[in-house]
Amino acid sequence: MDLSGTEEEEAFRHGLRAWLRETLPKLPPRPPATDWPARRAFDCAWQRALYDAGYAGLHWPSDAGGRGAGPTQHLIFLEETERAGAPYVGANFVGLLHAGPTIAAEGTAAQRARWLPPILRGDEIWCQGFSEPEAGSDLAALRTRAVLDGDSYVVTGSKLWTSHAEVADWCELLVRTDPSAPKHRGITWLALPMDAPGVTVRPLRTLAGSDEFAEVFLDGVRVPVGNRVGAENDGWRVTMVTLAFERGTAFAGEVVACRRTLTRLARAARANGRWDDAVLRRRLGRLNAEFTALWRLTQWNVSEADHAARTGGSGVPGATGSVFKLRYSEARQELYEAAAGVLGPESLDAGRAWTADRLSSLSYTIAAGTSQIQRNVVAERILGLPRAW
Amino acid sequence: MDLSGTEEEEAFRHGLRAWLRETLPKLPPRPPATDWPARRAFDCAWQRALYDAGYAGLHWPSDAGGRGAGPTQHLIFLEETERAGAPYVGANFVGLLHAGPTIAAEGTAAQRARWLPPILRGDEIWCQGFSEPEAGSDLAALRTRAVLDGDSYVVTGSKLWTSHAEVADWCELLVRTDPSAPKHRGITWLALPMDAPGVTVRPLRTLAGSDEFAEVFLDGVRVPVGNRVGAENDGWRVTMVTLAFERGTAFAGEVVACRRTLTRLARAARANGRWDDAVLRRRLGRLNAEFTALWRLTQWNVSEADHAARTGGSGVPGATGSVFKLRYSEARQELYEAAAGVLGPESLDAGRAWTADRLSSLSYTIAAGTSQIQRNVVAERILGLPRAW
Amino acid sequence: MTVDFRLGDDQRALQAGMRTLLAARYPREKLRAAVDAPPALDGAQGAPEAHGAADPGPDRKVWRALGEAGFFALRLAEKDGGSGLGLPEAVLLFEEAGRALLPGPLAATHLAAGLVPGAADGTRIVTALDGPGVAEHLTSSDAVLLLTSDTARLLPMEAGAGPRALRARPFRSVDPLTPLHRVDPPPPVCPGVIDTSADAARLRREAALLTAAQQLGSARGAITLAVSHARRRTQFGRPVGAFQAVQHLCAQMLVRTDLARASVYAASLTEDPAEIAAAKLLADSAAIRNARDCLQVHSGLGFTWEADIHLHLKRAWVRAFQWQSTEESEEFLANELLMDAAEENAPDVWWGTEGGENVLA
Amino acid sequence: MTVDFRLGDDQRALQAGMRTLLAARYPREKLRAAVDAPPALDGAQGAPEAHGAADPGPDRKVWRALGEAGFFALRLAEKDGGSGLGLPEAVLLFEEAGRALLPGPLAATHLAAGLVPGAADGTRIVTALDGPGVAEHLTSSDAVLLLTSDTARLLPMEAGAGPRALRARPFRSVDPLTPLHRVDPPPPVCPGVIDTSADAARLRREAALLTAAQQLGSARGAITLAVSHARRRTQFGRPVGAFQAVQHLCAQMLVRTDLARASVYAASLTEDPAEIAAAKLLADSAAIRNARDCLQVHSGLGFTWEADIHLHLKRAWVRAFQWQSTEESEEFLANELLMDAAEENAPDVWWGTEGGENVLA
Repeated sequence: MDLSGTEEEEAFRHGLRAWLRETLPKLPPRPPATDWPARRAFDCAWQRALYDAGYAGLHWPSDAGGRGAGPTQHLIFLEETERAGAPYVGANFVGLLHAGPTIAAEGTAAQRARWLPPILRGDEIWCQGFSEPEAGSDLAALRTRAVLDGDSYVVTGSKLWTSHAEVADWCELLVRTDPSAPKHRGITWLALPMDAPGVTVRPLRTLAGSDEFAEVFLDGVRVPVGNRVGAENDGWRVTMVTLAFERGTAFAGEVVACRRTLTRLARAARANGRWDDAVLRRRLGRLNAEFTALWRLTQWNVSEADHAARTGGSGVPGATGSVFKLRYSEARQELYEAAAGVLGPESLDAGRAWTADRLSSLSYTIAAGTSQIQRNVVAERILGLPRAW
Repeated sequence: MDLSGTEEEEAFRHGLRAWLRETLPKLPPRPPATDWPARRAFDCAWQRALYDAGYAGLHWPSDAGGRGAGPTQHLIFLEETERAGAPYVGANFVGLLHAGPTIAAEGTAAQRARWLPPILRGDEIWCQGFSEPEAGSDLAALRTRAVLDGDSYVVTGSKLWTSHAEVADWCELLVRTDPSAPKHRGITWLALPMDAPGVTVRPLRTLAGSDEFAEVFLDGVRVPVGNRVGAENDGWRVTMVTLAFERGTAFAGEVVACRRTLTRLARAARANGRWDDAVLRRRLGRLNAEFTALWRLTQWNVSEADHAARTGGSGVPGATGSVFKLRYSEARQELYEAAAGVLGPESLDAGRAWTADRLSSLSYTIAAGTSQIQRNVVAERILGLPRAW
Repeated sequence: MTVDFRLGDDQRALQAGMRTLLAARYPREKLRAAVDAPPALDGAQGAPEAHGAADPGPDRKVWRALGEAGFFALRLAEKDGGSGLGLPEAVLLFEEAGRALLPGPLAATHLAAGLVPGAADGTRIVTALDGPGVAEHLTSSDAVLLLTSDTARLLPMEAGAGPRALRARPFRSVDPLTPLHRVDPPPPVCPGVIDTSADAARLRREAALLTAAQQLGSARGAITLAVSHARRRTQFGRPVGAFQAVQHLCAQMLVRTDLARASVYAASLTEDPAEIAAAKLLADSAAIRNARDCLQVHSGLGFTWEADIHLHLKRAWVRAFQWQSTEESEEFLANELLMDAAEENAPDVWWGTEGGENVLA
Repeated sequence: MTVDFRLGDDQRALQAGMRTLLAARYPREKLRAAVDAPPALDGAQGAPEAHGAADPGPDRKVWRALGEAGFFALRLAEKDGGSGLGLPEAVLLFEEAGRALLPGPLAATHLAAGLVPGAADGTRIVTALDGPGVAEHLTSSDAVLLLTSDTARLLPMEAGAGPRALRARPFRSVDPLTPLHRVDPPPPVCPGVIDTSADAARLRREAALLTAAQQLGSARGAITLAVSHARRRTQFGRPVGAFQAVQHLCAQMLVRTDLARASVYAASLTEDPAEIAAAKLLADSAAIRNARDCLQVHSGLGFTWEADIHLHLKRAWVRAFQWQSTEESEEFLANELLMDAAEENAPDVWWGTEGGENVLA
């Protein structure tokens, strides 16, 4: 057990801090969420700045254009950028954290050369086409069909909860290529160009009133066979790399952010007198413990993944990510309820930025596997209980 | 909707109050829980006093020796006796609330004549032989066998969680008479004389350190066929009357008692300074709301049962009893946690009577159907969701 | 048998009438049209004045229909043009309004019937301000009921004059159909304000109870949504309602709602301040938590603007702060425990280390 | 790569050694024999003196075996006869002790190694009193560590003299293996008391952390019990562990335990007071709630005296009050939030109504 940094790690941290100190003040303000093209431009410019400074694809393997840094260094990167208030990965999220790593792990040399550099440079934006109206937590139920016709797949169906679809160049798409195969078999991973004929994007308004998600309708869209990553009908396994990634370091920055929010809540409560309410104060104290522990659990999971990677394992966190997500998603919802307690009736003001966060937080126990499903995963895969179904 | 009493009900309430005021001061103290024979004598004497005053079997039909009072009058009885601090039904619990009503509803005239009067007079004590090591919440799994041999059933097996077994005269026993019948079929209800050869009672120590429960071992015990209530293999249906009763007014007195406890907790907290802790104080306030509502819900369920009885229904509360029990069992556990908060480290004192109550309360979410099973019942029987299994 | 929570025939008829009225006058399409109208959502993003102008207010046709049906005059004496009914009947109607997500200061206008001309017949909309804080529908109301712990005053207004008269600033309400203003403490002397002889404490209690009834209706509406979804939606090859985890979410929704319902109905009969506080506390929790659980049952499909779940949740958040907050209810109910004189001199065998008698055995 | 929660080889060996020692010296049969011995349970039902005499105290053979294995001297320097190891290693051993339900003032004796002759080698048992309140194993201890927020004093005693020396009264402890005394505030001047130069604040923090480690071990032990029962026990024709409701109880046990474990281990490395408070808070909750959930998974079969679950629960209740209660931890952690200087001048865009930047987007 060790929590101190190596010399190399500390040097990395200090270099990053210096660069952030110099770079961040020069950035323009991030455009509002209602102006997606401007957001895309902002997010891509930030990614380009990271690229130029040598921070792009930090955790990607070096033969994929990354710096081959271990998860710990990646964690330091996420921690420091969040602490410094740097921009979020934003529109580059899917490319850097889902599609990119999938292509790096499963793509051919030509596919890697075609798609990875533009992701790292912030030139091309990816979105994710996994969820469907009938396949939410149950990806095995997905129905979007792809039929091979010459050198292309012809794709018909629709996708839901596709974020940044309106500004994306590519979509990592799961399609069913063998309808007779049982459950998870018969699914294939395709890179869909978003400007292909037959692709229609319709904004999907969330309960927060925002439209960062969309529905994507696919009507006889032709996708070249060369855009397939992995073998036909092997898309489920290919995707698992991505999904497992989602449960790894993905929330590290957010945990740091929640700890900052908690500090601000305490100050706000002291300023408006609510600090005298012991119920609220002690709730904030308990959340302090929870988020401190969630940060340590992130480090733990990352150190396990790092070890696994160095000893020949996959480097991909498994069900321990479910343990983290179960508590994190609820703790973050509790954080917003505590914030409402600090604000009192002022919490009804939707003009404050935090209200959008509060509303978004309602999805945390649902998105990327509902808490109900995560508990099954923990019970069966970690605790070894018999399968429920 | 109406919560005011009729003249007749108010007259009953005042008569009962007067009788309690006169009677209670003359009672000796209840013997300690370690002296079961003395407890039996005390409980039986109290039942005899009720009998002599005309309060025994208040809610039993008049042709069963009862007074044929409706559930509301029964509720008034439970409320007033609890408020006055009268003794509990104690060792007469099973006879008055389970076995008796079952015999009254399903027994022959001869069976009613044999068993009901001694229950009402406090002459005979009954215990319950339902649970088994392999059949806790799942009565369908019960294994105690009964084989017809001439004019007797020969019973072999064991029963668990039998309260007052050591001082009981009779046991309402569920046995399997048809091992090939599926699930709930093939079960028969027998009245077992506890002094029959082959009956062995072994005290079962609970985690509270007390031994009001026992295991009952049955080794070739002969039970006359005439002791069977209802038809052979029809015991499950016969038993449902009893189980459903258990979910009706059974907790009414306890809800009143919990409300009194809450009042005492508030006074104790004010006396020891813990009242200044807003976390604790507001928790007591919320429990006040919960127990007030639980009392109203008890009245609600009782008034529904009363209405059903008068309009030709069974008069037996159904799944609404599960709704009540789900919240009541947890609220009562929360009450004891709040009590621990009032006492602080003093709550570790097992010499206080409340500690035994706190420990007993741990069984409330388990006994008479775990909360998990109750939630299934509510979801399927009230909300009409599809069966889980 | 008198202890009876079942509705009488007249009560059933009233309830059915309200359902019919709402189905005709405020069907789901009307609700959704109001929610999706841009100004209601975005009004406050511009200048405060723009917001004020953009607030469409409650639908005056619906308001008048309610007036004609006797919703506001329900508890006025027959000689005053009312129905002479009581809180139990009012609670039933407010529950239906909550279930249908009907917006507007229903409780305030109901309480103002008899105090403000036109309130009883639904031709005037009356909102309320309970101390300083937040007021709903201030721009579109014709009068404001100003309540403190011991005074009940009235401020009649030209339509749209409320914010100026009370020095109020609009903000963008989290609930798209409940426009809100922050209001400074109203000055003790305020031009145009009329004193009334109404019992302020009683009005505030009744408002809390009627608000609790709306929360109850919302909580019950959320159960209907959740159960219907759980029956219909399949995942992993079966209806999600066949999963024990989903069953248990739904069961707990019913448990907390049945408790809240018993509490609200009982409080409407006894009018006991502690029972009203309990009703508000439990109904607030039921409405908020049921909306949350309903969303969880719906999974991603509930997270859209098109689903009604968020409207239940947001309205429940707004109502939880109205009239009696969770904190106020809990403190009131805690203090009420100390008032129970019957226990003043009760022997304390339960706590004591002496004696074997266990008073809770 | 340095941020690493995995145990080093030496740590694994230490942990395995402790498991082996406990399996040999304090197997379940020994635990159960102690629990079922009548005096330990019923001692205080008679006169206080009888109780004192009946307290068998921790098993001195086990105590000495622990001493020989270096459990108490673990963190003493090698020149002082210790192993020169740190809190991370101590935490691992205390976790094993908690899992095995080993009774006795382990943390106090461990802390007294170097202060009380014989504590390091397990020949003397040292208990502690943290301010006035409740002390464990007072009758059977050879010395008492008296701690306040800024003083650490020692009271050496003849065996059995503790209650008299400190004006303490025994009571029947809810945990059958942890005899407890109520102790009046110890007098400032007390015959026989020795001042020490030890850092009282540090000792109290370390005691809290070592107690948290025992709670963690108990929480993990409860998971093992629950999972093994859920796999074995069948109801309704299948293992109860195949019911989603039971799966979810077990999953939540693991979630809160993994959080507590990360917190306890991290605190042992950083020795940061806030992390120690977090570790105690989370480990207390995990131990208590896991025992409760474990009981629920066991259903009626867990409600017996013969099952070990109640021992976990009762011990967890006792420990939750030792060194740092939930209330103290929460208040400490709340105040720590105000100390975060980095946020002193942070812009408050999140709360403000102006600007579109969402700092948590």
